[in-house]
Amino acid sequence: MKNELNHKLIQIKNLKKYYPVTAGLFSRHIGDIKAVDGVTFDISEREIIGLVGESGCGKSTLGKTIPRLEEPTSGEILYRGTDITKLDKKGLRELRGEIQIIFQDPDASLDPRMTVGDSICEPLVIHNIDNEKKRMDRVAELMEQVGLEARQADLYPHEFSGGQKQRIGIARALALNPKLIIADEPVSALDVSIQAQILNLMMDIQEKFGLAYLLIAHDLSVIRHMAHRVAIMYLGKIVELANKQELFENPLHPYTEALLSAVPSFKSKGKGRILLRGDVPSPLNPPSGCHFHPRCHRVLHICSKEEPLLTEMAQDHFVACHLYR
Amino acid sequence: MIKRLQDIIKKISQHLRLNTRLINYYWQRTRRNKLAVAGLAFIIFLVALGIIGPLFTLDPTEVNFEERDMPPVYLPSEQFTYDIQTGQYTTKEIRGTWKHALGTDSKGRDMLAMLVSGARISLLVGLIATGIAIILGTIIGVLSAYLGGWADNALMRFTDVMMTFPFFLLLVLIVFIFGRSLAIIVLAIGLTGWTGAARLLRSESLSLRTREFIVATKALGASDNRVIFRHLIPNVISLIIVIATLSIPSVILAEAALSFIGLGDTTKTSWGIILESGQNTLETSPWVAVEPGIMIFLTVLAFNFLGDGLRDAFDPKSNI
Amino acid sequence: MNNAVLKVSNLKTYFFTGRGTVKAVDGVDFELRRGECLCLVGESGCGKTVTALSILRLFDSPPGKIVDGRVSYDGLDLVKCPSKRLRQIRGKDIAMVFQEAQSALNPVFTIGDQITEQIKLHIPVGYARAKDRAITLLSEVGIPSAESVMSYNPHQLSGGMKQRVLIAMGLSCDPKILIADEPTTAVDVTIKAQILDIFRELKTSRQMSTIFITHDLAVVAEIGDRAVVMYGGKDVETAPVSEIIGNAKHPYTSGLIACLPDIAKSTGRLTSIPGATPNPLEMPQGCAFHPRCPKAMEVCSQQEPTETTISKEHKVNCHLYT
Amino acid sequence: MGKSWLRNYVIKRLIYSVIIAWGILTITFILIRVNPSSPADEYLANLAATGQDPVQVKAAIEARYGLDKPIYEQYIDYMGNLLQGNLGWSFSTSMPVTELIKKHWIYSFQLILLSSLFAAFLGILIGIYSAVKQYTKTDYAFTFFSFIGISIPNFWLGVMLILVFSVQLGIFKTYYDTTLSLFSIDNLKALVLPVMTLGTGMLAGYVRYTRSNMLDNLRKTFVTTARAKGLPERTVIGKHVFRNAMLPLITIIMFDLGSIVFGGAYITEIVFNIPGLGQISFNAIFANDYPVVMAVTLIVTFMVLLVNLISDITYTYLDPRIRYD
Repeated sequence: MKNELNHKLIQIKNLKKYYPVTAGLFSRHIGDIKAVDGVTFDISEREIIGLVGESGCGKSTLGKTIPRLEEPTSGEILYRGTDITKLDKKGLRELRGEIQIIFQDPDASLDPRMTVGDSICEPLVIHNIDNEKKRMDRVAELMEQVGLEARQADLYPHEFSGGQKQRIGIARALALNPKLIIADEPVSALDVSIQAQILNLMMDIQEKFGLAYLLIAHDLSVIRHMAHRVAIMYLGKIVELANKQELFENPLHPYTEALLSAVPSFKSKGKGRILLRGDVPSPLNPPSGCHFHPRCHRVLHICSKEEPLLTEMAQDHFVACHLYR
Repeated sequence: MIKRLQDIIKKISQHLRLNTRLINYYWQRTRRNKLAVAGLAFIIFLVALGIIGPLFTLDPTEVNFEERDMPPVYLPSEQFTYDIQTGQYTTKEIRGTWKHALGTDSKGRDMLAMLVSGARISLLVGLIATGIAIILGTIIGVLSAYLGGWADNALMRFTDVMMTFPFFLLLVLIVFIFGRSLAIIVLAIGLTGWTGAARLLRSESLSLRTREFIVATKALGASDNRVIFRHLIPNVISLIIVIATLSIPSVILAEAALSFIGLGDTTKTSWGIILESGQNTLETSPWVAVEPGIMIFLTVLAFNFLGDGLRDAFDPKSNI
Repeated sequence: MNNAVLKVSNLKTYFFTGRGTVKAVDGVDFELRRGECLCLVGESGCGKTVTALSILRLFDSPPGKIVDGRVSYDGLDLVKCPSKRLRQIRGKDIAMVFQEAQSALNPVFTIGDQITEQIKLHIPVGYARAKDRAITLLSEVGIPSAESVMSYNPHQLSGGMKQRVLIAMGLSCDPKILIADEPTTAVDVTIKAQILDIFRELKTSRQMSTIFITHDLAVVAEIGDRAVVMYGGKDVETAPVSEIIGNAKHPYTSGLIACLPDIAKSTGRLTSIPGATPNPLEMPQGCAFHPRCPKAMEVCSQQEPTETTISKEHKVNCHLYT
Repeated sequence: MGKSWLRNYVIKRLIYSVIIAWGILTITFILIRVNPSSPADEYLANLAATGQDPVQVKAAIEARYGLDKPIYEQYIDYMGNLLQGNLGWSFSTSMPVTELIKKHWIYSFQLILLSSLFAAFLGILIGIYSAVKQYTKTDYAFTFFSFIGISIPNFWLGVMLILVFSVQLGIFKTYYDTTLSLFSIDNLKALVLPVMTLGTGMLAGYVRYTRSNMLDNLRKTFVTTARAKGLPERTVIGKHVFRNAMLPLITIIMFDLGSIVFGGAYITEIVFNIPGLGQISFNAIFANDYPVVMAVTLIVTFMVLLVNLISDITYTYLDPRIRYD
């Protein structure tokens, strides 16, 4: 396991995605929403990396920027050494077979006017793989792999339940044998009893096909079960990045601490919880210095003035906080 | 362009053939709305009437002054006649005959025959003008949404100008200047009536473009063509059908209104033309104005019923 | 028993739709005791929200209708009492807080308008007093600069703030019972913690009786005193929270607990409940849970289980214990 | 921030409106001037009898009205005059266009105003009632009649009303009497049939819009909140639901106000022989009297744009969500 982790699949360097904001009579450019603001990390082969943050922190944008569904503003994304940001149309199409996405809302991610068989088959058609007959066999095989019956291929999405639709989304993502799957909150729209089914399925296929996952979530409990490494994001930046064990047992950033203690649990009963003040600020007008300082329970004098950099505190444990200088 | 169009039509029909089950599903949903079914039945009846009806009726153009102003069978009418010899007015009740079941006009033409051939013309006008308007509207709307940027801006500003234009005045101007032929009227209605469709289709396409299944398809590496023709267009087809169903009646109304103010094609017996001619004999033979009006009204009503039912059936949120 | 402030017995609320009858609530029994936090737990479509709405008859009617049962409050049957009397109870004696603060607040009125409207309706005070009271309430639920927030419209506030406004609105007439419908579902984790904290605070400071509706058993464990687990429109298990977490009897309850990814422990596969929640139009015969139940017996598909008493406080509807 | 935003918005819209009006005027000018027939033709028919040389007369008339100049010069002249507030001279009625319009606008205005008030008032009332009583017999009846109302051709309705009330029953005159003083009961009586003709379609439309908007809003959670507060149903419907349902209605009513000027009102004026702007522009088209056609187009366009602007501004005041976007 350890050995395999050393092969870097994706290396992201100083990635930025800004959305310009305009106002006034002549649509003057008055600022940027810095959805992703200088993010650096990498994903190894077969690794599950969890990306955690609250709504508006830019985690979904980051997920969409990697296969260039959103054009990055600057930075590099290396896939096995080639820079995705510099690929032409043809190269990009080929790449998109290797990196797939699973969405949060299983209902919206399937074309309501297409049978699910056609939906699962579509990647094969797009990339011109196999003939008609072989494709049908492959669709049947994929459906069985995600726990559906092959004869259901002729049905339309509205004839399935939420959990089944998510399985269909997974089958479609698997069709091209990708190396990386970006799963954007894959279970948060599902019922509790269905969530476990889908998470188990995702773990099974990860092992079986040797996939890497970028698992995006707002909740640390799902991440705890799935991920090898965890990155915590706040207002467009990664504030802490570590191995799961390390992060959960020895969280360094005050925001991580708060997130960990905020999750309701059978045991804690809310005792010793760190309660953060206020809400996540607007990414259009983030606070000065460390973006987290107005809500931080361990705030220092320097925090409002200077932005902390992501530095390695222990082995493979990175944190961006003035407490550890 | 034409090749592209053929391509679109081929792809759409291919898609429709594949999706008979989907069509069946929507038909089942439409069927629950009784008014929509009644509307559809009336439209089918009208189409049948327009196609084969003229085979069974008299010649609608045959003028016969002997039998002018004959009342329909359901309405006996009194006729004043001035006797030149005695210099007296006499009142005579005349009854309709089954030969002219719906009466005759002031030139003795058979009303039933005129209404039946009017159905053909009014439906054709409705279909062709709507067709032109919908095709224009779809191209402009979808293109505008997909291109974005300055092209979108230019197209939408042009749409705004056309929308602000006093529609009926424009129609009257065009028809007055270019001649009162049916072809000009159909073209004029088609070329001015696309703005609503363009707006609706643009906003629908814009919202579809950001839907996750479109993003998912792009993530699979699909080309723009594939996204537009396999996902975008099939998903706006239901909206196109609804817009078309609801704009046919307004086209029929516009043509009738033009005829009514004397800008119709008098060589063709559309319902509007019959109605216009009946307006002068309102006091003596009101049926000439009443009957085509009822036909227009029922047709418009039928299309409105059907359009409304289809809109509900296609709306995933509605619980019918 | 006499410390029960609200008693729901054999409540049945059906929805008569074009496609058939949805038995959203199909025979639910529970009581709410003074000063306790009672949790209604279940997945989507289990009828927990409709149960809450039925208490104050707030569901859409038609198509909804209470076909049977009683809701006893203060010597009154809320199911049958005249709507004028019910309106005096709504907002004054029993208040509700809804899940999506975004849509639960009227977008075209200011926060101040919406809170003072309720105060003036039930308490004979002038606008100035009502406004003072609203500001006090807003600060009590942790809204900074409450005075200026009064003139805001809902869209100017974040999701967490809106949820607080709703809670303040619910508290505005000092209700005896507060019904909260998933108040923590649509907000972020850190905000969720803040909201739960408010509820815990309220329990100690106001001694209020609360019905807390949620799908999240961890939330139940944290703030609930007793819980009613619901499935397919019925209450399947009723017990103190510690019993529910530690000694669940119904296979559905234990399944729910097992499949929850808990932050306290890591590793391994999650236990899952197979299948999907049933379609409300085609409820399975017998026990609604039997097609998904790992311990299903033959009798489960034929006969509906009745309530069995495990202990004085612990009741379960399952054939395993009869 | 709010104030300057509104000012910017109004300025933007005004500039935009001027551009649209210019576009419409130009299209109209081109359309009407490509017409081969000339306004002088009308005179020629009369003058032929007096034995004057038609070619000379035509040239003289065309020279007098500047019609002999190239079309672009005529266009520049027209626009130049327009900027100075000069709408030109009506050929067919031999009077300044401004005078002509001053004389006739009131007839259109009273018809449109009364019809809109009648339709809006009754339509909104029935719509609300129908929505509140959804699925009852009354609701079905109103819905059915509103379908009939939107489907009935208004010119035919006018003819039928004349047939029944004037020809058969003799209650009203078959035409509008211009000799009546504007603010008299008799004038109101004379307008009953025209207002019914023009108003029925609008009324039916408003019933449908009001009903569906009310129903949309009745399903929203804030209605349940309002009921949970203990508010009486009257307040819930009249305040909470209606205030929200009214917003889109304003746009529709205003849009109708603008657009019906030349749809229904035009034909209604012809059916009842009301000498309003519709009637004179109609005559002007047949007489090639382009300054009148241009002037009426300008007025209608101006009205439509003005009404749209007013409705948008009202909207921003009533819907706080838009104000700060």
